[in-house]
Amino acid sequence: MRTVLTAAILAAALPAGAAELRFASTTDPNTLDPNAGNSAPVFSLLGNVYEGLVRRGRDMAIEPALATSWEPIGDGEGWRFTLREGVTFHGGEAFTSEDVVFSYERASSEESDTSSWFAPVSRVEAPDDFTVEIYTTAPNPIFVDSIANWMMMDSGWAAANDAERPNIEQGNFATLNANGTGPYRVTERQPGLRTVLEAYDGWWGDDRGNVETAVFTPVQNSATAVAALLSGELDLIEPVPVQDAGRVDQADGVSVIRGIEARVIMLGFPHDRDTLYGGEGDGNPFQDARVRQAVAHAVNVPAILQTVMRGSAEPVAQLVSPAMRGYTEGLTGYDYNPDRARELLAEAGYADGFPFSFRCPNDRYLNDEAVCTAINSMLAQVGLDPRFETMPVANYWPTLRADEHDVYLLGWSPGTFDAEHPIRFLLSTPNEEKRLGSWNFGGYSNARIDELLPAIQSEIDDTARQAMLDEVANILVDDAAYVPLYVQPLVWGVKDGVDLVQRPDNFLQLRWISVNG
Amino acid sequence: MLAYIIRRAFQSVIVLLAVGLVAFSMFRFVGDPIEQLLGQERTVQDVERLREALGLNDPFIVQYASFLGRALQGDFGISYRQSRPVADIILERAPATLELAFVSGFLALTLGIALGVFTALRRDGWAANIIMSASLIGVSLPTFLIGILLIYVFGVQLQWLPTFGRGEVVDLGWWTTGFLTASGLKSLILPSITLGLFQMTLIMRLVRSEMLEVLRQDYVRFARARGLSARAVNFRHALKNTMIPVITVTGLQLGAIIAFAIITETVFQWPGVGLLFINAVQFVDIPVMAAYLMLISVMFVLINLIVDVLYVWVDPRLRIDGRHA
Amino acid sequence: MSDLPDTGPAPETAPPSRWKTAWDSDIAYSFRQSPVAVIAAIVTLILILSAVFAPWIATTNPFDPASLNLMNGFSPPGVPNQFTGETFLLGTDDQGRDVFSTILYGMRISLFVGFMAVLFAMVLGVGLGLLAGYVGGWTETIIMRVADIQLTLPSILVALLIFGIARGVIPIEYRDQVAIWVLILAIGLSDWVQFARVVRGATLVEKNKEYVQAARLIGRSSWAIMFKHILPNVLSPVLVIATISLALAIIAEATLSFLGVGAPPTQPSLGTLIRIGQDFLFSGEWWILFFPAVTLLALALSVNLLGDWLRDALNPRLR
Amino acid sequence: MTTPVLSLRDLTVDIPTRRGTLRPVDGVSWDIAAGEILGVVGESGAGKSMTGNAVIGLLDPPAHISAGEVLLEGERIDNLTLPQMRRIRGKRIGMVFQDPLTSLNPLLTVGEQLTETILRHLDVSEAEALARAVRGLDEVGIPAAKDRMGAYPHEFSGGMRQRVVIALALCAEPTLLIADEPTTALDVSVQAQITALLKRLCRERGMAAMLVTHDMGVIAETADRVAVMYAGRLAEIGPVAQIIAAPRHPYTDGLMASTPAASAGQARLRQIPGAMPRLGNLPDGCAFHPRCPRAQDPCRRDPGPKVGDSDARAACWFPIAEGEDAA
Amino acid sequence: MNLVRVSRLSRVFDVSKPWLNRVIERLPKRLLTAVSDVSFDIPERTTYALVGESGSGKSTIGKMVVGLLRPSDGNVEIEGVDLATESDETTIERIRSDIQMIFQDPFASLNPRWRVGDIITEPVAARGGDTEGLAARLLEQVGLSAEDASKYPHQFSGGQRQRICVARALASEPKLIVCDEPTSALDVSVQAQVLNLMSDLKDEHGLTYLFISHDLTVVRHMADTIGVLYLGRLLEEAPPDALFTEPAHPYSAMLIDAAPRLDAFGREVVPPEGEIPDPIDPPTGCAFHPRCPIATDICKQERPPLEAFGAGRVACHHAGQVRLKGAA
Repeated sequence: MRTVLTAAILAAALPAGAAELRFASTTDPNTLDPNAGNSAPVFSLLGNVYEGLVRRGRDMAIEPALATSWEPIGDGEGWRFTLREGVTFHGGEAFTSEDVVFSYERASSEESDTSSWFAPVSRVEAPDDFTVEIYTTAPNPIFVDSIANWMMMDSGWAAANDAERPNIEQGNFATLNANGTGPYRVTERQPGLRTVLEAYDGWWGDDRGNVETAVFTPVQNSATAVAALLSGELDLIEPVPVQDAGRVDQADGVSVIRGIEARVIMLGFPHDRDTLYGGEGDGNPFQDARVRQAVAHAVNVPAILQTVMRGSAEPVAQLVSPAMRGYTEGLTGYDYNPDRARELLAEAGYADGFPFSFRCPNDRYLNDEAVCTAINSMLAQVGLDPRFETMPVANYWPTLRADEHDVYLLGWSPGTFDAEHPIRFLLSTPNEEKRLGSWNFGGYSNARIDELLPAIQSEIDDTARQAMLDEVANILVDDAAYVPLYVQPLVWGVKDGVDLVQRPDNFLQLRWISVNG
Repeated sequence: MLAYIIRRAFQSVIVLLAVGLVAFSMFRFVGDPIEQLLGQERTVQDVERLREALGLNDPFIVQYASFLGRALQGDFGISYRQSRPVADIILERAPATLELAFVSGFLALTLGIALGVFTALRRDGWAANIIMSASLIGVSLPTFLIGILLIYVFGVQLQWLPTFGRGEVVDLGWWTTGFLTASGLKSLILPSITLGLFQMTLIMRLVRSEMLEVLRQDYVRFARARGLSARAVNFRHALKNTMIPVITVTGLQLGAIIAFAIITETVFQWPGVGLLFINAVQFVDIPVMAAYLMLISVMFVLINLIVDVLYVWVDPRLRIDGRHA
Repeated sequence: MSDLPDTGPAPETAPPSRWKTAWDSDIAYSFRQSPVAVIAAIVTLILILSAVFAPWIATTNPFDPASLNLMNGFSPPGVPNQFTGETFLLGTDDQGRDVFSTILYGMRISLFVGFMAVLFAMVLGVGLGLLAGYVGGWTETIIMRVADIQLTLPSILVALLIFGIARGVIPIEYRDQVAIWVLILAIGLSDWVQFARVVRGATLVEKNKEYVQAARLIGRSSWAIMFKHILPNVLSPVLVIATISLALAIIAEATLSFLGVGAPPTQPSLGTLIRIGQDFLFSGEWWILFFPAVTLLALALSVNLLGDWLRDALNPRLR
Repeated sequence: MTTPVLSLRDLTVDIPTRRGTLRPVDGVSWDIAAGEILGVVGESGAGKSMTGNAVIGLLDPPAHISAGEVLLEGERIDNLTLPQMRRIRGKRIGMVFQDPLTSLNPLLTVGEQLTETILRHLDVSEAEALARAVRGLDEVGIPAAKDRMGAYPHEFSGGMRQRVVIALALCAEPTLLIADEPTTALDVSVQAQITALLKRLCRERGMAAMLVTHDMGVIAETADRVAVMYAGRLAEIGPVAQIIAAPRHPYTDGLMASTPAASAGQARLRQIPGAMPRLGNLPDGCAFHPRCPRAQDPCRRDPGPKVGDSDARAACWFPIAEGEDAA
Repeated sequence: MNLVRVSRLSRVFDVSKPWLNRVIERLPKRLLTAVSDVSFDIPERTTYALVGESGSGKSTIGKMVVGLLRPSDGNVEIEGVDLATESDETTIERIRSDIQMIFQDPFASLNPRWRVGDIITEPVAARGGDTEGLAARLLEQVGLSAEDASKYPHQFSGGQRQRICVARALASEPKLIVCDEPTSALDVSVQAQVLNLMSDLKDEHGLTYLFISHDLTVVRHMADTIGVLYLGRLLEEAPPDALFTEPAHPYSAMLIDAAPRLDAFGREVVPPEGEIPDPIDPPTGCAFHPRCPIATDICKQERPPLEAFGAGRVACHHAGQVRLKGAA
């Protein structure tokens, strides 16, 4: 009797017959603790296991998840969430406001890697079991957007397993185990080797495909992953190297799904140095906007996209991709114009060029080294003298942070999927206390942008807010503070018969996958 | 013998300490672990707190001393990347590497010795010459390229063999083995060829030259002069004597197999300690790197010790202690 | 007291020219008799010469970033590029570099790194081996234990270590010029042990020979005995090892480049080219991997074959 | 007349090299009867060891027998296949090499090396082979032979090792023994022991022996007949007493005269000028003529004719007559 | 006048296992006494020969005389100077240039990578002397031609090489030449040439030889005085004729009897008993007693001193009581 019942439920939950999905990605999430790792691989995997109050739909729009609705409290004092009833964790406990408060305390704790999300929050209250009120220090129109990856944990489970706080350095029970409310639960976890997810029958939602079991294997070497996909050992890989996309597309039984990612690749400049790090003699030519504009004109982005990126990426003139909220429409950047670049250099007094350091990571972004090698040639072609160097990201960030750089390559993916995010991290004058400009390695400083940022953050009216974002975007172009190059492409390889949804945040939602045949 | 082992062990400890020191001093240049541990939205306070918690603010020598102190108790610390005890991780990964190294070493040894003997006995034959020349291809291409080519041919084009990983493994207590499943065995083929090819060539060439040397010895002549069969002369007399120098070099080569496993494991995504190490370098996971290096050194020292014992076992001239003819 | 045919004094006729003597020597004869060695030598010579004269042979200078046109990228061998219409004999790579020219220049780097690394390892290893073998005692113990430690650390790790340190220590303005030297140091340091071991062994044999005693007798310094008397007599095995090490060093350079710590991407060596090329193995641009790989194979194989022949030729016991 | 144990008929060994063919053994003929010891004497390069190796078929390629015959008890053995030859080596011809230290496999016990040889050639049980091995060791004068079976070669002294080598060569009871410089590496007192042992064994077993050495003194004390070789050719052969008392070939004469003992009391030794020619550079005619005080025109054209009878003969144009002073 | 004076010379080699092995395996220290309390003098322009079997310490004495080895005890004086204790550099240099050595192996004693001319003149060149025409002159003196100076050693036969060694030994115009088995690697006919050459040179240059050999006949031919060594001890010292006709020590007699002789064909030798004992653990008393046909109890207990006897000296409790078996 019981078996029959289970089978009936299963049949209802999984429309087209249970299927197994074997998928691979380059990076294994370093933890299963949603507060111990603030990175895309962690959220991508855990997004199938844990849920937040809100989530992003297929189009990236915020939609209800564990909260069925929300509304501002008063005049921007905070937000009130109404929780979904009848939700149970994988362990069987019911989900209530107590868990939300616990999850807030955990995620915003000192030990947490996600505490910055809660910087605007002053307090969290739970008036009843299914209502939660989150108060912010200032009106915060994008707060709901910023917590899409804030995952709800079971307070009882955490207490029972001594995992009430995340522990990045030592690890704890939550590092290897997960207990969420999401459509999949983790049944096996071997870090770096294999993670098995199985469909959770008690999930509250119904928007799901037929993947019963999903086996995740990290495969660092993308070429190996491609080989495994081609030989049928894997059903889905992410990413397919752009140069292999054509081959994969042509191969029998597999195809490529392309999209654009949230990540914008750009060049950064040393704005606040008196002398160049890799230069000779005094002075910093990059403080002259004409020099930066010359660089922008010198880089032949279409050619890079055509060859190195195989036509898979889109050029961009601002720091966010068109899929992000707050994207400025109709903005044009600098075209490829080497003559103009030479003119600008001559105007600035550097007709003969000058030496400077040009640094790039070689294991961080898609084809980063090849892109930089191409840029290096292009800079040399307008008479500049870059001293080009690439290194693993493990060395790259420390050197950037130690200010050992002139021109450098940077990719930025806004965690909030909002144009405000890069302004806060990349364009604000660096300020440790206010946690501003923490990735603004060049020390770019513009009073108008510093003034606009708080206004953008608290403006509730979308039109007014967009106007301010547009203004910042235009300042960026005029000033050539950074040279945005392109939006990094998303290229997944799948076996035929696998239907899926590819979102710009590169998260893999198993519930949207159906395996046919 | 005992004195020998004690002296060896003493030297080994010094070697281990030196390796540890060298390794540890190297880590400071690999990068900053904090960058890999915290996400892009972390704050300066987060960084500082974590640095302090990980002991990264201590002077280098203090870090080394505390690492050594704990290592002596079998505690290699907690992996930065996985937030788990390094000892657990290494134990978990070791079977994969050891099985791969074992199969490669076995291939290298058996094929190396067999082909070495063959080419020595048929010194001027065309087959021997072809084997000798062809074997050089094995040492004339980088390991990673051989791996990639094997994957391309046997994995992608012919689709005969798996391209990555260990296949299905069976748990035997804390040990996991790929020997008991068909997919596990199939998965072993390409990586072990890739890893063993180079060593096989070296062993084969060494066996050949030592064998040629031994075949010229008086006692082989004398064995021939006594009318012993070709089999007895070549194997009972010549091969056994050939093994003495071969054992030493082979020991070193087997040690090298484990070291070379880094590249093979990277190419084949073989979930062993070599891959673990490369990941650790990528993520600046200092405790894992340190433990790996110590492990390699210990293995090397052990292999050396085994070689020495074998040496004595094979060669009766070394067995006499105190007696004098 | 050997009863074998005497190979001693040669009959004295008119003193032959130096060239004639060399041509007549046993080594030269065994060389002429070995078609494999002759072919290997020819291939090696062609490769070395084309590397040395790369600037005159190559159609472009791939190390000059200003001369590259990215749009030439991925041109197949002998087929005009779809955008620029230019044709390249062996095609172009992802940066639009002519593969033929890049191979020539890359081989220059590979050979330079190989030669210098072996030279470095040889000087260090031979020096220490001589010292250990001749002086003995504590000097020997320390040198040989250091060699043990060296063997414990896989060469790749040694190279990574040196790379890391160099990056931390060397100022940026020198780093580009120095990168190659760091590579040489890294490969050389991981290779000196076998020279030291062999030379030490040979020195132990030589130092008990009577010509050394004769030199000691007249009061020659240890220094003079080591370098003037013993050194020339231990060089044959060193030569063999050096040849084989050259092939190994070229491959080590390729492996390091594969791990991303080799030659800078703007001055690709053969190894860097292979690393770049292997990204395009599945995508159809086979020539980016194929030609450099074949060149590397040809180079390493012919050097190895030469070393192989040399080992047999210089080993009188196998004659 | 009984068949000799070993007969060489114009035995010639060639080594093809790139500078032409070397001929280390050139037309050597002699017989050795059962129980007889033939001493083969000559300086380095004379071809004496090569002759021994040719008899037992152990020439290192490319050296090979290019002409002539080797007959063992009347039966030709120089044209046998390798497996056939292996049945003869050890079984019918025993061989002893110069250096007892390197002749024994260091990794096998003396007993193992003995029994493997016995089992190879004799159809006996393992126990019987063991017993025979012990007897063999006992016979060559190894004390406590039974206990020493499990000993390794390095545990024996030089003289004892050579005794073991002799036991090994004789354990399958061959009819011919070839001893190649068996005492050269030994001290004088031990050398005397080994020569005495060889003499005794040959006599007891009625075994023919070919004793190769460069030491005329050893021959004088051990051999029944002596063959003097020079540059691959047989210079002179005959009974020991006759050769020593009245050598006919000037080389034999010079060889004996240049040993210091022969010149006892004289201020200067009698020396043969020059050195033995290289094989690749043999003079025409008699190979000894450039060093020979008696050489005349015919010597430079042709090798010396054989003089004397089949028992004692020399190859010389101008042999020394009995009682004549050679110098 | 004595050019060389060797007094109470001893040399001990430590052949023990490493310290740790001895501690764990409870092994004693193993000392090999290669030379034990040997004294002799060599008058100027004479040849003193040391004869003995392997392990008798003859080469060790030779090396101590030329200064290649330091004595453990006792000393060697050359022209009244002990090189081991002398501190004056010019005296050391002077004495050193007065000593030369000729080795056994003509193949190993010439550096194969050097030209013959350089080899011969090295003893002079190393001291900064004038080498103009020296090589040619020396080569001709030893019966080779001046053109040979530009050749390499491998182009010569064994006998020719030994001549080159002699030439090198003569280069620095020494007074003493220590010859360590100079002809034992040579063929008999060549040996005669080299020995004759050495005799001629001795007269021409007024040389003194310390001649080391295992070959009794060679020694008998060359020496003015012969010292017989056994296990590092000097057992007997006598002029050759006296030694060979009436050896006073049983060991000397045994050696002479055992040596094969040309004129003794058909002789049935009763070979000597036993072999040379282990020098690490030599017999008590007289080292020869276990093999001695006339040994008595005293021989086992007391080491006999070397005392004058007949024309020479002998170290035997029963000196002169043996007879040779064969007639000399």
